[in-house]
Parts: sequence; structure tokens; C-alpha cells
Amino acid sequence: MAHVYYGDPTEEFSAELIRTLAGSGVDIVEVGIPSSDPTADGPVFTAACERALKGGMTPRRCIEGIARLREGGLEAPIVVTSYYNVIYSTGVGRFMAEVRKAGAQAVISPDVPFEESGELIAAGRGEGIDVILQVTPTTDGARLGRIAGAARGFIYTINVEGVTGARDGMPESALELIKRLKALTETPIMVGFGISRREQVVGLVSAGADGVVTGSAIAEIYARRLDRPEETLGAISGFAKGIKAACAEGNAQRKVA
Amino acid sequence: MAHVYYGDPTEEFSAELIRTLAGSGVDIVEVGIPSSDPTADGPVFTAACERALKGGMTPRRCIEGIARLREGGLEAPIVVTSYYNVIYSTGVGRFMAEVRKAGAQAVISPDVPFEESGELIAAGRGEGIDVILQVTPTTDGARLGRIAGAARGFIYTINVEGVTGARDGMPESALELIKRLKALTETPIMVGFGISRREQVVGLVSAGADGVVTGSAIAEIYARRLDRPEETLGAISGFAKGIKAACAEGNAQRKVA
Amino acid sequence: MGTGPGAETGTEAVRGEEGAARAEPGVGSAKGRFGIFGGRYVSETLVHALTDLEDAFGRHYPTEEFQRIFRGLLRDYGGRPTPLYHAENLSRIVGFKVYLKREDLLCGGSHKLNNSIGQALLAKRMGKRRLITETAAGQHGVSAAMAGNILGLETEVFMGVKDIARQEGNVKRMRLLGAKVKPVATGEGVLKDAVSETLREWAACSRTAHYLMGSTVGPHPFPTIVGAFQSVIGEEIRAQILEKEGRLPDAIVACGSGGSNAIGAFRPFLDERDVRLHFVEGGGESLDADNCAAAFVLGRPGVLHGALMQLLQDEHGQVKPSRTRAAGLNYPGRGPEISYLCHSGRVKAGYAFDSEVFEAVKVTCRSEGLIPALETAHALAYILGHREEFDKGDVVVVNYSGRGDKDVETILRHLEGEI
Amino acid sequence: MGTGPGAETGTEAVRGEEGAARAEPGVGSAKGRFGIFGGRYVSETLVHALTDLEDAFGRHYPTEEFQRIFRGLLRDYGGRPTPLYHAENLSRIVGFKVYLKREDLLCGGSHKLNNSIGQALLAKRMGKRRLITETAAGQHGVSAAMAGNILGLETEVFMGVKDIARQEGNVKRMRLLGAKVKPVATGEGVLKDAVSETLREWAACSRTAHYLMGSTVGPHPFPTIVGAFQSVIGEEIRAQILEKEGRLPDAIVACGSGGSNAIGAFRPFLDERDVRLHFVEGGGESLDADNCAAAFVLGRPGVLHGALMQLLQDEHGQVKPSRTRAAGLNYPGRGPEISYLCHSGRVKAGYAFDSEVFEAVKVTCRSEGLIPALETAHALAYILGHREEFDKGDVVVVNYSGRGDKDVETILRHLEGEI
Ligand SMILES: Cc1ncc(COP(=O)(O)O)c(C=O)c1O
Ligand SMILES: Cc1ncc(COP(=O)(O)O)c(C=O)c1O
Repeated sequence: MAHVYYGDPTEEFSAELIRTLAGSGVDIVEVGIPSSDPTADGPVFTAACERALKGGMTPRRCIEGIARLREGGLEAPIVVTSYYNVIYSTGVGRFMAEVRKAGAQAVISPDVPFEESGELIAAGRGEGIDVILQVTPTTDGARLGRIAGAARGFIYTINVEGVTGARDGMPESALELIKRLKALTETPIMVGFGISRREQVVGLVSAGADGVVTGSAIAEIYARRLDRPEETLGAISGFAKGIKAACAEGNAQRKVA
Repeated sequence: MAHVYYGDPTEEFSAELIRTLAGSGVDIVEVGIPSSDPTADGPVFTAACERALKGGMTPRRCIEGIARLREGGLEAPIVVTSYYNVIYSTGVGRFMAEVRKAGAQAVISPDVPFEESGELIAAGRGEGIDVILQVTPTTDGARLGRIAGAARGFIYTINVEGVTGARDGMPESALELIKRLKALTETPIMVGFGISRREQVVGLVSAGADGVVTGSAIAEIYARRLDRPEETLGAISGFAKGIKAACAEGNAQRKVA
Repeated sequence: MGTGPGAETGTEAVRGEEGAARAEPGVGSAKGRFGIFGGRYVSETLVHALTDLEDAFGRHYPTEEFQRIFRGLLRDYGGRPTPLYHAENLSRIVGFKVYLKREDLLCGGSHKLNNSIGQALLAKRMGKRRLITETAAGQHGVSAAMAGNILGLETEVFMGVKDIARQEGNVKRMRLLGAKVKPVATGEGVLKDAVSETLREWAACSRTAHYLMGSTVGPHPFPTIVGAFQSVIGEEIRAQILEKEGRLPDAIVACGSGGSNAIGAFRPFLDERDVRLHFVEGGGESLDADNCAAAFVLGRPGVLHGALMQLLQDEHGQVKPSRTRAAGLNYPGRGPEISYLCHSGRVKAGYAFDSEVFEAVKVTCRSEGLIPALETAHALAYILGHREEFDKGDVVVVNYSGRGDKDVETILRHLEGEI
Repeated sequence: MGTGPGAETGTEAVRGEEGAARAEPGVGSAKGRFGIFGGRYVSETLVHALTDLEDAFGRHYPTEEFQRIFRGLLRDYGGRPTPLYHAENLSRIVGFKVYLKREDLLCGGSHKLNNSIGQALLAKRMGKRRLITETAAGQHGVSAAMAGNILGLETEVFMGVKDIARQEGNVKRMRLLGAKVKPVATGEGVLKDAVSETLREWAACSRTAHYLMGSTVGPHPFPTIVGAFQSVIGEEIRAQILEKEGRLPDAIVACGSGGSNAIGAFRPFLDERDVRLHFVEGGGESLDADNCAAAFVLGRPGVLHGALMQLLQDEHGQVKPSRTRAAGLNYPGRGPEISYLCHSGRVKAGYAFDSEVFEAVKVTCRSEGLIPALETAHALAYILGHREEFDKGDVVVVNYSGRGDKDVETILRHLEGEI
């Protein structure tokens, strides 16, 4: 799964990027609606949001863009990520309806924890949109159980204590968390935040993760050539294929173990 | 009577100035010892003190200068003016002795009012030096009587509310004060502070003053040519003669009245 | 004393719809709700830190020991009680009786210390080693550094690059106190960006660091605990005005953006229906100007930094930063409690334009010898500009939230032509 | 309560030789003498203004009405009582119990307001329309402007051009408050020159203006009345330490040049022989340096600005200006009362060097979150540098005379390398 802030640096590039990713082994596309205050995001994605907003990107244009991607033949499931104020401002029910109409399958709102997710879940259910819940190594046992029980689509496990952004290492607690979750639920587990390296992916998937989410790592690549980002699509495709291969390797190791 | 801060801008000039004044109708010479904090003096004399101190003038050199003037044949009575700290620092008794030895007749300490003058008067008496007391239009009746009773030499009446420095007008209260004093004592009355113009002098003397003190007015003249102050001696002489003439005119008016 | 906002304020007015909504956890929580406002909209990473904080507040705040230390520090270090000053000259000018609640005399120069000491004590009890926080005018940053130093906690202050430039004096004070000032260049480089950055930092270090939230904003339990620590202001006003006037005031006026000084002043009076409460926002140059911060006029409810509140935002739900001259009023959101109180009508929201604010500074300087903070001057501008809302016999308390030393340059530059 | 210094302080220690010398007016007056020190060495022009002031003080100060208004303003406007703060971290560092008497929390940021309000009230009662005064650090000028504005008196502040340059912040505050700041370029352009200039101005306008003397200096009755207004500090220390410790302190430490904050703190303890009193002057870079202000080491008795006092002067009796970094300690004379108390041995005079002072600022910032005024830091430097003079069980009160906001630039510049 790959996370892209839509409109950074241009709408055209984002669409091309998503198609490239889908063609390079990415199973699920996470389309982020740029936010003025992306408090769960690190510097790379914060800058991505700023660029997209400066370029005039709006939530409506994002959703229209998703619809065009679907019309254009994109088949991978689409998860729409939006900080809650955009959803709240649109109206939760209307947002879900629009997202559904555009052809997305799920919604993530990174600043809506389980306790605040009731309205979102109810509205999503009405439209057949899964609201993806997040867990972290700091989520305590009782909550983890309740969240796992309520989760639909997949569970997004946050890999680190902190915000988005590629990191080199990977905390032990992340593997621990996957094991705890596996014992609780059959729902697929996607691991995100801080992922950019083959070994991380291998480790996570072999520990039981069903997939990983990369985001900042991709933005880092094209952000080096903001004047002509399309020239980085090759490299990004290579990166995505590498992650895909690492997933397969992790999977293989798991089966062996 | 004329007041000169000794050493401004040079010792040589001050000596020459004093001789010029004595030769131009000035009856009494008031030699001021420059002070670091001449709080009863206006801007002209404050600047004079600063220049003299910068030139290295000290109380000792002032008194030596007076002795030399006497040796050089100056005959006018000399009043030494010094803020109190110089006198206190020298020792009141020793200061009076030195002043007497140098050939002066009286001492004024502008920051010693009647109530603080006891030690000064006692020490002066021992050396035959008069301590000149000051009165002002703000001096109340009872004190005026006591001061007039204790005065020796002459009474210095301060003409204005304020510090030294030439002024154009002259307050009614000054004439009033002279009349009050005349009723109390035979001791001569010298009027100082703010005097620079013929009409002032005529008015004061005709009202009963026995003389006037000019100071800042003289310093103002030579301060315009600090590079070559000796070139102003002619003008200063003319000024002194004018004041002398005004005194005579005032005197004449008084007799007529 | 409990930890929920209802328990804290003890009033029906604030409890709002809470009772009804609390029933089903996981399906729209009512935790920390003031009417519809409030809540805890944060990434899962921070949930544990917030529940820990909520627990700690509930465990420590009501104890006699905590109260003794908290009140003791406010008294001996902070200088409480601050006076309630009958400003006779100002009263003469406006035509009714004006009292100033002198929070400017609190150590550090504003009401901010009440909250900083309270939270630093909590952090210490929670075993944290570090305080992280954000600041706009610098007043809160300074007070956090003070509280940190007394209690032996390191302090790190995030501050927008624009605010760093215009509040140089307070930046220097923070540096002198040993606090690390971290420039925030994201977004517009102002307060809201600094809050975002501090939240990001907290997500990474919440086990060892406490986020010392600077106003009655942010996710539950922050609005509740900041309001609790600040309500010492209102408690004192109540006792002092009863002593001086033998009755409650007719009105209380406070400036604000997040709302902490207003909530602090208002809380003990919420149930006193005869006490009118006025909240004054930054009006900027005019309501059309892009520096207008009048969120109750131009905003609508929205979610920022963890809470649903009255919010300046564009039609897409993107937050609009404001740019009044008063750095401390530039937060685009109004805290949940003040949002609720203004929506419910208990508090009347108003605003003051920059020109009125500078005039109020001048009047206060000349008539009372006091240089108010630009933030505070909004409340003063309100009574100067809305005399018709008050009667001749009225007793009006203005919460004089801070001194203007930090703003002297800005004020002089503005008044230059006139001085 | 009478008006003479003896009556004011009520102690034998201060009365000194007065009784004997008072007998003969006109032959060495004992008016306003503290031992040999004090007196009224002014030009005849000012005598009436001083006797009027003496009369007015005697007539008004003891009355209940004056006390009610004076104490009321100090409480409600000024923020009195100021706290007595047990500085635990600082205590740990020095090894004995340190209390800070928090005059920094007084409105305006230093002890100066006590005196300014008192004298402005007197001036008002005397029918004056204008206050004239002088200032060095600017603290006194600000407090005079505040007092003037409350009471509807114009304020004019003489300030040396050098001090104007280095205390820019306070100059701006005075301007904002509407006070006229008059630059003094005579002499060295520092405090003593500003005092001289104010005396000159006063000679010309004493009927309508009051000279609001800024410290316990100048001709009688100034040292007496300034001391009386400031002794509210010591009265509070006495009551507060009895409440906190159940006993009097072992020592009180205060910085000073004119001596007003020290006299204010010391007066109520002069007869308590077990309370050691320490007065700390500005040591400058070293005792040989030309910026040293240690008048009790380098000076001798002399007359300046109307009083006989301990004075920095050269061998000819010309006054030597000092130039410590702390503008407020740069007066070359020590007021008559502190001169007498140090000469008689009741008060121990000490000094602190600039390097010790900056170190004390740093220690106080870091340990207590407080930025002291450079003047105040001299007292702190003394306890940090003379720990051997105090016992482990000692209770020591430091008169924390003012906050350092005005000095932040100077301090940062000095500590730059280290921060
Ligand atoms: C003096 C002063 N008043 C008011 C405020 C506004 O804060 P709040 O809305 O939390 O009271 C600030 C914020 O910096 C401030 O410094
Ligand atoms: C904070 C502070 N402390 C002390 C002093 C010294 O004055 P005094 O000797 O009168 O106490 C000053 C003078 O400006 C000051 O500002």
C-alpha cells in the first residue's frame, strides 16, 4: 500500500504517480487529501501538503481526481485519507457518499481515534465504506481488543512512536504489536509510518503483517526533483517493486518459520 | 562684582580676565573654584566648570592663583566661591586659612544654606574671612531676619528662582526682596543670578541694591571664542564698564527718588 | 472534585449535552465535551498520553497535598492573589466602575504562569523529565521555562519563525532561562504551526515528556485542566469584589483566542446569570481584512489540534491563520469551553479592531500608568468602544491578562506619529 | 509618628549624635542627620521647598487617611504585599535557607514604586502639578510616570545620555506613559549629572513641581521620607518570616547605591541585633578598575546633592562617577542613613564584581526561573560568593529588588559565549 498526498506538486503528477505505483506492485492506493494542519505527519508530508495547497488543491478536486482515476481504469482499492476537519466540514455523511461515488473503498482519518470514530463508522457503514482504525505499540490491551473487534477492511498499525516519515530502524514493539493483534483478529494488518527499507518490510511481514504502507519514502524521491517530478517515476517504480519483493520474501520466511 | 570660574578655559586666561575686570570698574572679584557638580549653576557655568576641570584645574591651584594675583598687584577684594565638598574635603579650618593666606576676604559656598553654615562661619571668623550668606525671594520673613542679622561683609541676594545664567527680564519679587532687606539691615546688598542688562542693573540699584554680580554673562562672551578667548577681553571690559555705569545711573535715580 | 469538565465547572451551563452522548464508548465519545465542542481528535499514538494525563489530573489535582503545593507556588513564587484594582481614572472616562484584575503582576507578566505551574507539577508527579510546549507572544513560553526550572524539568519551546521575529524580547528571556527555543518554519510560521509541531514532537516522546498546553485548547483533558488551573483568577475576583463592593460584578470582560484567561475569570460566575460575560477577540484591521481573528463572526465549528471548536477556516475546511497585531490572539480556534459558552449565549462574543486596540493602550497608559499587553488591550478597547452596553452604576471587571513590555516597540511604532 | 529620621526609624542606632547637635540652629544644624551624615546642603533657593516638603510629610504621612490611600494604592495598584519566596533550589546551591523578598513583582518591576506613589501622593496634597525626577536604570523613571499618571500629575524625567542609550526599553516605556524624558549631556551624562540637572530645574519651578527623589539620598527630608515609604518592604519581611519560620531571619542582604531598597528592608530590624544586615555595592571589574562603585571601600565622607554621605571622590573633593554594568548602582554617593549604618558597624558593607554578578544571574535563571535585575544580582552574587559567612541552619532574606527584563540584552551579550 502506498500513500500519496494528492496534488503534490501538481494534480497531473499525482495521477501519473498513482498509476505508476499501481503498475509496480502496489495493491492498495492511499490517496491523501492535503491538509493545512497535518499533525500526524512528519516534515516530508507536511511539506507535501503545503505544496499541494499552494497549488490550489481542494478536497473536492481530490475526490474528483479519484473518480477520474477509476474511470481511467485504475483497479486497485483506494483508501482516502483525510484529517477530520475536512470531513467534518463537508459533512460526515456527504463525505462518505462522495467518496463512495468516486470509487474508493475506505477512509482513514488520522486524527480520529477509536473513541471519536462512532459517527464516521456509522456514516461509512451506510455507504459501504470501511473506516480504517489505527493502533500503535502504545495502545493498551483492552483498547486493542475493542479496536480489533470493530475493525473493518484492515487494521492500520502504526509502527513507531511519532509521526510519518521514513526511518532507518524499526522498534521491537512493532513486531510485538503484530503478534498481539494476530492473536486477537483475522482482519488483515497493514503496517505504516517510517517504512522505507527492505529489511524493515521483510521483518514486519515475516512477523505476521499482511502488508506495509510506504508514503514519505516515495515523496522523498520525487521531492528531490520538484521541477520535473515525472523524471523520478522510474526510480519510484523500482522502489515499489523492491517493497513488493520484500513483502514476498517476508511472507516466504513466515511460512518457513 | 564679577564671578569667574578659575581655569576656564585656561589659568592664564582667567588671571588676565580678572585683571581686565578689575581694571574696568569691577569692585569685587568672585573667584570660583570649579566643581564637578555645580548644582546651583546654569548651563554656561556648568560648561565652564567642565572645561576648567578638563584643563586640570584643582582647588589648590585656584588658591595659588589667587595668591599670585595678589602678588601681582590686584587690589580689589576677592571672594572665593566653592561648593561645599571641596571645602569639606580640604577641611573647613584649613580651607579658610589657605584662602586667607592667599589674600581673599570672603567665602561663598552656594550649597550651604544658613542652617548648615555654622561651622563655616566659625572657621571663617577665626581667620577673619567673611562667609557670605545668600537670600532669595523665597526666603521667608523669620529666616530673612535671622540671616540678615548674621550676615557679614555683604548679603548676596539671589535675583531669580533658578540657577545662574543670564536672563532678559527681572522678577518683581527681586525688588521686593531688596526693600525687605533694607528694612532689616545696613549690611550692603549685592544682587546676583541672571544679570546681564543695563535696565536690570539700573532697576536693582535704584531699588536699593549696593551692587550687582555678573557671571554667566561674562563667560558667555569669551565662550564664543574658546580658541582665542583673549580676543574677547575688550568686549568684556566694555560690558563691565556698562554695568558699572548702570550702577551709577541706578544710584543717581535712587537719590532722586 | 472530578476530572470531567462538568465536574470541574460544576455547572449545568457547561455540562451541555454531555450526559446523553456519553453512553456508548467507541461510538462518538462525550469525553471532555462542552456541548458539541471538545473531544479528543488525535492520532492513536497520543491517546495513551492523554488518558495518562487525565488519570494523573484526576488522581493528583483534588488532593490536599497538590493543592497546597500548587497554591503555595502561585502565592510565593507567582505573587497571588493578584490585586483587583479600582481604576478610577479609567472609570471616569468610560462612565462606569472599572476594576482591573491584575494578572500582569503575576510573575512573568501574564496569567500564563497559573497554568504552567499547575501542569509542570502534574508532569513532575507523572515522572516526566521534559516539558515541551509552544508559544506565540512568548508569554507562555517564558512561564513554562520558569515552571520547568523551579521543578527541575527541561523545557523546549516551539515558536513560529514569524513570532520569533516579532517577540524578540521574550525569545531572549527564554534563552536566558535555559529553555531551548525551536523555530517552526512550517505553514505560516505562526502559533497554529507551532502547536502542530509540538504535537508531532509529543507523538515521538510522550513517555518522557509532557506537552504543557498553553491555553484551554487541544484534546481532552487539556481544556479541562488548563481551565481548572486558571480558574484561580475567577475565584479571586469573586472574593475580592465581594469584599470591595459587597456584591458580584455586573459584567466581566476578557480577551482571548484559546480562551484560558477568559475561562479562568468566568468559570466561578457561569451559574450567576446576572453577571454578564464578555469575550473579546482580535478584530484585526477590519472584518474584511485578512488579519481579522474574529472567529465567532467569521468562523464555524471545526476540528483542529484535537478538539472541535469555533474555528477560522476556508470553505474547504482548511484552517485559516489570522494575523492580528497581538501575537497571543492569533490562534485560529476558540477553545471548546469558550466556544460552547458563546454558542449557548452565556458569554457574549465581541471583537476589537487594531486601531481601537492601540487607542486603548494609549488611554490606559495615560490614565492609569499601565502599559497593557496588546492582547489585554482588546478587552480595554471593548469597554471603551461599547460604553452603551454598560450602565452608569455598573461594576465591570476587566481581566487585565498581561503587561505590554513585550509590545512596547510595536505600540510605539504605531503611535509614533502621535507621540 | 514624627518627621525626623529618629522618629521615623524609632531606633537609637540611627538617631546617632543628633540630640547633641540639634541645639543651635544656624550654627550647624542637625536636621535630618544620621550620625554625621545627611543634612541639607542646598542653595538658598531650595530651602523653602524642602521645609514645605518636610512640613507636608509631617502633616500628612502620619494621618490615617494618607496611610489608607498610600497602603491602598500599594496593595491594589502595586501588588503588595509582595511574596517572600523560599527559593529551594538556590538554598540547595548555597547551603542555607534563602528567601527572596519579591520586589520584582511590584508593578513596574522593582521596589521603586513604593516611594514614587508615596511622594506623588504628598505632591498632590501639596498642590503641585508636576513631578520632576531623574533616573538611571529607568526603573525609577517608569515608576514615577506611573504614579504621576494615577494622580494626574505631569512627569518629567531627567536621564543621562549614556543611560538613555543603554536602557532603551525603559525609555520607551516612559515615553509611552507620556512622561517627558529629558536627556542630560552635562558631566558624564550619567545618574549623578541627571540628579544635578533635576536640582537645577527644581530651583526654577519648585512652587509648582515636586522633585520626586528616587532613592534615600539628597537633602533632608528626602532620605527620611524615601526610607519611610520603602520600609513597607521590611515590615512585610518581618511579618512574613515570622509566619513562615516562627522567628526573625539571621541575615538580610540587599544591594544598593543610594540605599533605598536596603533601608526599606533593614529599618524594622535595626534594633534586632541578632539580625545581620549586609549591603552590597557594585564592585565593577575589580577594585582597581575605573568602573568600580565600591564607595565604602574607595570613598570617604563628602557632600553631594544636598547631603553629607559616603562618596566616591578624588583627592580634591571632586566627585568620581562610577560605571558598573548595573546602571542603578552607579550613584557615587551612599545615602546618609546607609552611610551611617555602615560606618557604625550595624550594617556590613560588601561588594560584588561584574563577573560574579553575571554568574549569579545565570544561576538564578537556571535554578529559580527568575531573571534578576543586574542591581539585584549583586545581592545574589554576595550570598553565592560568601557562603562561609552563613551557617547551615541560617535563614537569609535577600531583598530581590527588581526584575531583569531591562538588562536582558546586556546579560545575553555577556553570557553569549556560554549559551
Ligand atoms: C497577555 C495575554 N493575554 C491573553 C492571551 C490569550 O491567551 P488565552 O486566550 O489563552 O487567554 C495571551 C496569549 O499569549 C497573552 O499573552
Ligand atoms: C532593581 C533595582 N535595585 C536597586 C537599585 C538601587 O537603588 P537603591 O540603592 O535606591 O535601592 C535600583 C536603582 O535603579 C534598581 O533599579
